[in-house]
Amino acid sequence: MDALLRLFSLIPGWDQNVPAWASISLAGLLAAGLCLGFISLGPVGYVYVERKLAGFMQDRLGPMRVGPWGLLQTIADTIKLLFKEAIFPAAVNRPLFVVAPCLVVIGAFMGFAVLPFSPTWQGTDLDVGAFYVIAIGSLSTVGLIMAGWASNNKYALFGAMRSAAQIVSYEIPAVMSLIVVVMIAGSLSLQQIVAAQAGGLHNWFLWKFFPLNVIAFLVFFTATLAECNRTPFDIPEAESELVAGFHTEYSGFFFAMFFLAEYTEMFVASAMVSVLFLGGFAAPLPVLQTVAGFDIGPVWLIAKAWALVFVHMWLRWTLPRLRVDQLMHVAWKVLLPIALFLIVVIGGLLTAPATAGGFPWDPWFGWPLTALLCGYLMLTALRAWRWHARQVREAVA
Amino acid sequence: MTPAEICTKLQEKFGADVVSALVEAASPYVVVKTERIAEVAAFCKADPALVLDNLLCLSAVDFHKEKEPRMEVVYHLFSYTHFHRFALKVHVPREGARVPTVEATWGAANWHEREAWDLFGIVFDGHPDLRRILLPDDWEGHPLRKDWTDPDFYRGMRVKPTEQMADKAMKGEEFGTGPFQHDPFNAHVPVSGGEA
Amino acid sequence: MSATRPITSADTVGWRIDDIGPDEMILSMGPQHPSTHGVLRIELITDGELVRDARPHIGYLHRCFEKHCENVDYPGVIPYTDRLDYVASMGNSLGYCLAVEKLLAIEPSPYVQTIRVIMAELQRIASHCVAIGTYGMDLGAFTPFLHLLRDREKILDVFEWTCGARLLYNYNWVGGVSHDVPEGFVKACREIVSEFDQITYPELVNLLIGNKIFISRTAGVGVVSRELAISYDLTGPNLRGSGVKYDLRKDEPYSGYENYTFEVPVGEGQYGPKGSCFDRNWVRVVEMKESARIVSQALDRLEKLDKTDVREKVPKRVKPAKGEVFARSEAARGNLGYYVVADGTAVNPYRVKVKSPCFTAMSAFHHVARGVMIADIIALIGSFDVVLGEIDR
Amino acid sequence: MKTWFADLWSGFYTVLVGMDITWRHLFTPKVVLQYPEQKWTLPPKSRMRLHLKYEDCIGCGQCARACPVNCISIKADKRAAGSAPIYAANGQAIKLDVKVFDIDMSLCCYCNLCTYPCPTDCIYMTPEYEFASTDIRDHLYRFAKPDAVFLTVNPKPPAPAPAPAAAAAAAAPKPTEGGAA
Repeated sequence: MDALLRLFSLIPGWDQNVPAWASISLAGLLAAGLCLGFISLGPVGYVYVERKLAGFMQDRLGPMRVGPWGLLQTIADTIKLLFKEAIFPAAVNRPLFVVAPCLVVIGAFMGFAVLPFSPTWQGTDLDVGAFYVIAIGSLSTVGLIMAGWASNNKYALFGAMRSAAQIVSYEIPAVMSLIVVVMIAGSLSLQQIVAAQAGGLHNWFLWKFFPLNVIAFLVFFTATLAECNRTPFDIPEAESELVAGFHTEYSGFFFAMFFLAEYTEMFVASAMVSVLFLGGFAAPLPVLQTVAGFDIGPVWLIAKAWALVFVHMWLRWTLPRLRVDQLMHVAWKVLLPIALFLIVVIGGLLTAPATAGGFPWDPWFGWPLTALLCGYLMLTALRAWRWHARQVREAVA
Repeated sequence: MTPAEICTKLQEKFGADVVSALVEAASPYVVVKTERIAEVAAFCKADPALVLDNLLCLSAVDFHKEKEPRMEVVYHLFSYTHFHRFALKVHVPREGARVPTVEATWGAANWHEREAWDLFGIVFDGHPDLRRILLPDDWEGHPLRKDWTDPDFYRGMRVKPTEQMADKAMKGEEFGTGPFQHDPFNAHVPVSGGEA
Repeated sequence: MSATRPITSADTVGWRIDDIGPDEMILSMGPQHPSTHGVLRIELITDGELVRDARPHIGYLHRCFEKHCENVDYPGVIPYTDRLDYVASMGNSLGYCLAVEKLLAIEPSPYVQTIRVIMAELQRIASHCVAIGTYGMDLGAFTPFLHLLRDREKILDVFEWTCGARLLYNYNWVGGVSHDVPEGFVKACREIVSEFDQITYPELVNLLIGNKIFISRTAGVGVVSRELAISYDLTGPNLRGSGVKYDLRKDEPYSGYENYTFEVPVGEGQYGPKGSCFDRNWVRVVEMKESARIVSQALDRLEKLDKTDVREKVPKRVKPAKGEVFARSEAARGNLGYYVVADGTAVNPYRVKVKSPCFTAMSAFHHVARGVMIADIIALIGSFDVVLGEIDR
Repeated sequence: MKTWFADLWSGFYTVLVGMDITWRHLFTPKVVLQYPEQKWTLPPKSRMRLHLKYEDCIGCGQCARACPVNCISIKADKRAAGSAPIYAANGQAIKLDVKVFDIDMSLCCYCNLCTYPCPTDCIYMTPEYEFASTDIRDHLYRFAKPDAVFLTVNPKPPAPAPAPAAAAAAAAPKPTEGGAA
């Protein structure tokens, strides 16, 4: 919003002629429009990427028909979904049935208000930004329960109950590991959390108090995974058990809204993880922060968020899903104790003067480990490629 | 144990209730008096020398052309202890057939007996849940009996296989898609045109 | 607990409201449900996520196979047997042919028997690929399913190459097989087997079977005790998962199975009580490996044997004398029994009864399903590996 | 406590192992065939659509008897007395006029049992599989051509060695005319 306001003031005579409230409202509307465009178009990309990834991991090709390499497939699907009839089963509670998907979308959408894309590109820098995202994220639970109840379907009800239990449980480890970051940064404002991580990859909170914060990162990431209802925590939809869970009865546009919300939530959660642990809009190297004088912070944030979205998808196509009691077990008996332990330990370390700024070895681990991970992935990819090439050679021979 | 030994053992225990026996053939069996089959079954499972603890198959056969028409229920047994096989049979009349259930002895008999009831109409006395299993609950008759004839309609739908398209074509009839044509509930469904 | 009230034959439709307790709910799962492996309907009485009682309803796929059999001649039954267990057709027709051969006292030549063994074992691998793959899918893991189907396709390619059909082969005939193996068959099979051993099997074990989530979803769930398994006539991998080391290929060898060395895997209960869903699947996985072993041995044997006409012993007209036979064979899903009665006058079988392994496995379902969770019901159906075509016949 | 840590570690580790496998599969060859553009080369034995070489059919009806689903219907009359003798490709005399030879492919179970008893090998399965239709009646194939001029038929009985014409025809199936049209 600040960036927009500054853009306005570049127009000659704007500041003199337009009252402040008007320009702020206009900037707010424009920002909301930008976000809306982003979240509506984003899923088109995610869905395509997800389907392609799923295909490749399963030795398939994924969508290939509509457009070159199936690029237009999701657009075609979106059009189909928008024009399809929204079927209302006879026994649904109509008002709730309609309101529920809207609520879910609103819950997902409101997270964008505080996501810092750069020091200036941010809806608003709330002092409690971190908690705001978490709080708003659970608004969608209300929508899910509404959807499950209004559908008047036992499977949908099961899905709704499961999702309520799941999201409420996973809030807690998420918040607990969030507290670790907040303690280190000394603020709940997302801008200040990012500012504390500026200056290169080794400054990211991921590598602070190595390896404690890595664990905190994993806990937080797992919890967000669960809050997005993604495999292995996708039990609210669990298509092999509950048909489609809470959105069993939805079709057409309303179903598309659930879909939109799911992918938007995925992006918001991933962006939050990257803000909290991966430096947000801060570049891995300070040199890369600006290109030709322009701050490319948004690019970095989106790239990091997409990388994490990729991990979401990767996990989804790798793992089976947990059972509902095992899900609770993971939340309450695994993640929560770890998070509590981390709070105590890191809180203690922060109060001790010797380690208040982190362990002495912190700057030395980030780069080599990142390089190692990337190198391993590249190497295995290369080996798989070469294996492919050998197969082709043998087939030709 | 060989089939002959099993047969002797059963004859010793049950005397005249073992009606007849065929132990030399490829598939040996004894025929047991119908009323005693549950006891024979329990004995077969409990006796330490037999331990026929597994019911391989329970099948009913309708011999309607024999001199005295009858149905048979055949119990193929197996022992996971001694690895021997044996078969019991009971003869039942074709009308009003009743056989004591062996469900208490072998759990597998539960569904097999339901199937025999469903397809042959043999009532198994004492069965806990004797319902139709394969056919719809409101089906009439027992189709694996040899005197079974297809009904013309089931719930307004034609049951009999429609005459083949070729036969109809030969008679110069319009051949629609079977049940829809004759079904009063589907009378509004137009039979799509087309030339053949 | 009213759920334990004995069910009288009067209430045929299903459970009523007065059958359930105040906190309970009747959940009808299927016949249109993604995980019921066809058209199975299960009525569940649930208390929240817990299942108090379950009652399977079958028959949605009933085609009256046994009535068909009485109206076609003996070779004409074979296409119908293919359609019983449409995932493992080779095993079904093999069982039927063995029964009729026993009735006619025909013994096919060793060459034919070896071909039959190769086909049956390849089919077993293909069938278990589907079983384990769909099981993974039931638990939410989609990827192993397609990896396994990829391998199954290769096997089906070989089948198509040999007999012309991919799914419903009509390959095993009474007294022989329909076609001799084509040129290059042995090499193609060896490639399939080696690829399975080197790539698919380790990947399957690492990706799905060894996964902690998979283990915790399956181990300790749906435990079938040895007694229950025997009493309800569970056979094949379901029985061996409960720890009973019994395999017809080993204990009552047919078609020359005594010539091959292979292990019979049994459930070991690595991660919990013996006889759980994990054990049943573990047995299937190891069985695939053993089948691959049998295939490679049989291929060796096939190369050494003299080629004979595969239809040499096929009778022109199958008309057995009056008699009856009950023959079992180890199909992919368990012991498949055919009870064939011939009346000696007609070219049609007088009566064919199929003891299908899935039918008996499903009949024990309600015992195992009590007290598990809804998600486990799915895991349970999948672990019994039922094919509704065979249950309903 | 020990099992807690062991479970935690095995959970974490097996997830990584699984991710490693799927990561590698991202780069391995794909096994997809894009059907209408790319097509399978079917093996010659493939059992797809039934075809009848009508010229060779002697109307014996053995195929119809062998069919387990009764998808073949044949109607044949005695040839008119005094008409010129005609023969099938393998030298069998055709004594019947085949008036109707219909195969209902919507009933066919593709078991191939009809082809074995055929004395002239005139009915066989072709590897042609693309005959899906929106109208079930299109699956009724009528092979009888009562007014057909039998160009390919020998006017005389052939030399002692019967030509394996049917086998050659099975290897290279020609597109069938006839059918419902």
